[in-house]
Amino acid sequence: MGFLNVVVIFLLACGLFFFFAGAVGILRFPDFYSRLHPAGKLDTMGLFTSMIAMALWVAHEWHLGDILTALKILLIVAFVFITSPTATHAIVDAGVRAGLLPWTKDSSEDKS
Amino acid sequence: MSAHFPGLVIIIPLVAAFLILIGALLDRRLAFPLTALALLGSLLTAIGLLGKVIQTGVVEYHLAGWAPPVGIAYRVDHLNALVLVAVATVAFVNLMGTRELVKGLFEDRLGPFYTLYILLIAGLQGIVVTGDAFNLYVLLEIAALTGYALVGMSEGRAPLSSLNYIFIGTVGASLYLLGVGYLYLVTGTLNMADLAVRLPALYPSKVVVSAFVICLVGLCIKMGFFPMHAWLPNAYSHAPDPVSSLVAPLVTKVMIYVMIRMMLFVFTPAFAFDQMAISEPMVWLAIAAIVAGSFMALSTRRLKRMLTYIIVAEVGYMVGGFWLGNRLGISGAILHIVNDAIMTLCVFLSAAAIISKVGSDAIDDMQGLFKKMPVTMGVFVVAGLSIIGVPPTCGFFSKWYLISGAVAAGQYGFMAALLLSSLINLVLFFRIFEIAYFEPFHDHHGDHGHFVSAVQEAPFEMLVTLVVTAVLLFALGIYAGDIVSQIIDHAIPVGIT
Amino acid sequence: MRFLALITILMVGGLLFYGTPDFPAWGDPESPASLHVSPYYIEHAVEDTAVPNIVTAVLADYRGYDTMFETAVIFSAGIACLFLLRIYRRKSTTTRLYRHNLTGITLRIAKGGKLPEGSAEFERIDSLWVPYDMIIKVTSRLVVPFVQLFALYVIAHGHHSPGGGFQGGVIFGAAIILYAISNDLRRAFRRLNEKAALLASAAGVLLYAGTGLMCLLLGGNFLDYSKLADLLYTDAIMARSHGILIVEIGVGLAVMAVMVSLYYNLSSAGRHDEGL
Amino acid sequence: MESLLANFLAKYNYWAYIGLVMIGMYAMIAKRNLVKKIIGMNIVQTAVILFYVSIAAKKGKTIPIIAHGHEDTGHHAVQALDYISPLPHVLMLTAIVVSVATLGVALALAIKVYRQYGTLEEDEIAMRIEEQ
Repeated sequence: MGFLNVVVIFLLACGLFFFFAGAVGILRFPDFYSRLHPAGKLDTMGLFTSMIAMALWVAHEWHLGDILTALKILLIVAFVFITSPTATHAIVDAGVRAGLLPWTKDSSEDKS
Repeated sequence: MSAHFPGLVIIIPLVAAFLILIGALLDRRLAFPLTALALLGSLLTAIGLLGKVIQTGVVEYHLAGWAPPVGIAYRVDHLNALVLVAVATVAFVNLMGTRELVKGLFEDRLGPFYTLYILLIAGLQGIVVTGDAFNLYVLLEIAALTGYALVGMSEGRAPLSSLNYIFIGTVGASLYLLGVGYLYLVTGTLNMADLAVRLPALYPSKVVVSAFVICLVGLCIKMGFFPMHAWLPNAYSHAPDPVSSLVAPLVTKVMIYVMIRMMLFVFTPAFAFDQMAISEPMVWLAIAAIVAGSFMALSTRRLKRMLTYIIVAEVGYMVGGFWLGNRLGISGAILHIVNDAIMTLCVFLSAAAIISKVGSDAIDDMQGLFKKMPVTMGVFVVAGLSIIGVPPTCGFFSKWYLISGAVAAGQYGFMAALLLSSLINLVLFFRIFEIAYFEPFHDHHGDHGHFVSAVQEAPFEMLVTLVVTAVLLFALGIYAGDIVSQIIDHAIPVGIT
Repeated sequence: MRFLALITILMVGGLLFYGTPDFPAWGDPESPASLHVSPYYIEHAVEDTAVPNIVTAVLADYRGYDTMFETAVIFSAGIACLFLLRIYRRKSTTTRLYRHNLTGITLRIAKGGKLPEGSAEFERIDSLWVPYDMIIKVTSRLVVPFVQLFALYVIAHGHHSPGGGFQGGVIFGAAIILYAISNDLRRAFRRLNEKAALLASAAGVLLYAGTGLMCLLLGGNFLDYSKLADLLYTDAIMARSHGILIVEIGVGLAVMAVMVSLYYNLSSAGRHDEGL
Repeated sequence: MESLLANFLAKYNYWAYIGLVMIGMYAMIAKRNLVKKIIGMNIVQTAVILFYVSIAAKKGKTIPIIAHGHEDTGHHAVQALDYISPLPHVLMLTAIVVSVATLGVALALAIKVYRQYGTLEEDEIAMRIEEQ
């Protein structure tokens, strides 16, 4: 059982790392569009790894009920993988439509 | 069937609300008759309930068949039966009187208007009947939400004042909910009767004390009691006329009823009056409310705004009368809830008739109205006399009880405030009578080049309802003694002398 | 203003703070709140109503009256928004924009010109710039059926797992709102128009209140579902369980319709023409 | 001192809710933007919800759904102590709905105000009113 534990912990740690990096990115990136980059990608990835870890942890005894639960978790992952990038895309789209200009080095120097 | 009266009194308007919307989708003209029918049914049920309560005492109704602490129960005693009839009467009379006005103002949205109207009434009646502290909150929010929407649907500053009304009303309701939560935390029950049984053992607890204060503050905000009254004049004076004549008589009075209910029947009088020792400050606040409301009314030249300031003062009457803590004062407060509901209805209805004909609510534009609208102005005079407190109108009798209560409690300041406010009301109304009677009619539309002397008597239905309310004012005055001895005396717990 | 605000919140905070030291500790199973009524619910819910989810049992049966008014609250919010915002006007007289979907060309059609409504190649668009967003449309088309299915599951499974009419209704409403966002308001109207939404919201609450009224007519108190037993061909306890399901469906319908109608009114500021 | 601290920590939920009420009210009074005020209102309502849900909590107990409710309830009687209290959760379902409804009406009114004055800043609205 030790091996599975190691895998689960590793995946969870990865998930936490991605979430953390995503949060840092949202705070540190300069403008709307670049902030959406960590928000969209890293959160999805963090969710993916941590959910996989949970699915593995739940299903480690190979009972039918547990495997069904694990499958449900995988379904969540699948839906998040479909919707999260689309949502980010839609937000970017709204930003473009509202006339928000992307950040460039020059524009930041102008402000400062 | 009469066993179901406490339930039916709410259920009829509630079910009707949905039918009205569906009916109005089919044909707009269906909305009014359906509303009238439902409110009439509700009014008759309320009267039946009052009769039943007078005959047999407290009526209980267990919703869903579960007995009280587990389920929700309605508990109708003399106090809520009386207020219930007042609410139902005001709602029905106002509906009848404002039909033409509503048609003119909301022609394209009659269905939603009447749906909201009847939901407001269902909410208020529910507040009055319910015996469950949390159920009261839900009904409070129904009444509040529909009220916000109705108040906000007008030109000018109405949406802004309604938004401020939402903010303050939500804080008030949230505080009430928190207070109920504190009570639930220490007792584990939400039923009012059960709370009253379980609370006395817990009175030393700080939680109960803060629950008491939080509830009271929340309710004071909702009723527009003096330091927290700022939302009231704006919201009521900018509201559309048929709405302010509905909301102004009912909402504050029902909130005062809730305060009386919470103080007398959830907390015991011994706790509320003696242990907490806030009677004195509350009465002083009431005095401040009366004085401030009266002077603010004196300082404005707009009819509806003046009337809303009078409401601020009247709230002071009732709260102060209640916190006098003796039987006379509380009787006066309860009687004044009923009287003031009808008085305010009468005065706002006639104001609505005047404004709809004159086209402005400035007092100075009312010149010569006695000639043009004799009936409306006659009713307005009766209502004004009643607010001033001239016998045999009903306003005199409740004021009489309040003043004797003040004397009995030794609160001469309160008595002085009542007399002062009567004097100021005298000035206020006679100022209007003078302008309307002695100054010749002056058509202010004439300045704009198109000569219209459209000012004439209000529509027939409105006149009939106005006369009915005026007659009600006299009837309430003449039967005031009976109301007190038959109903209000039984409503107040025996311990209070 | 700041100063006033500080004083007010300090007063309120102090008021709330005052009672807190006398509170029972957080999470204490022996606190008075957990010893009076709530044990009754926990111990008797299953035998009284045959519903293992106690929250559902309390929500829709023991305190079903609250829930009915809660539905009425949301209904009145929907009506209030309609009442406040809706602008009833004739058909707009300005020009209309259409897009040819295959080429992305935008056509401007002046007043009087006409295009068939149901054309697959042309699509009416808003006057604001609306990009041809295949990604969002395809994804929403993919996701919406699952969301709706899940909503139905949540409503139907409220007896056994967290869920019930409100949650399911909100999810179902969200599915329709998602459809409206990813396409446009006119297209959502074709699935669920304004009148249908209003009708559904009224019908949903009416289903709730009507069930209660039915119990009253059958001789019980208002909302006493056990009196429905004969009508549903079961015993009194199962009748309560079924009664809960019926009212949950009513709640779900009403909440769904009100959410959608709120979205319609708020997003287009009552014009019902060009939404978000 | 230590018992005071322990007492403080044992009720952190309640302190948190008081803090939220204060934040929400501050936003409602001090902020001049109507949408921010609406957000403050929502924070107050959410704080009340937190308070009620805290009442329901029992440490280490499970949600009030009786597992295996279908099979045989007669054999193992349900112990009230094993489940958290369902009542506050029921009440808060209602309160959540109420807060959503209030939010909807408040937003509708805000839209109406915006339509009328073209702004949601209270100072600018006051200016517009004076201009009229």
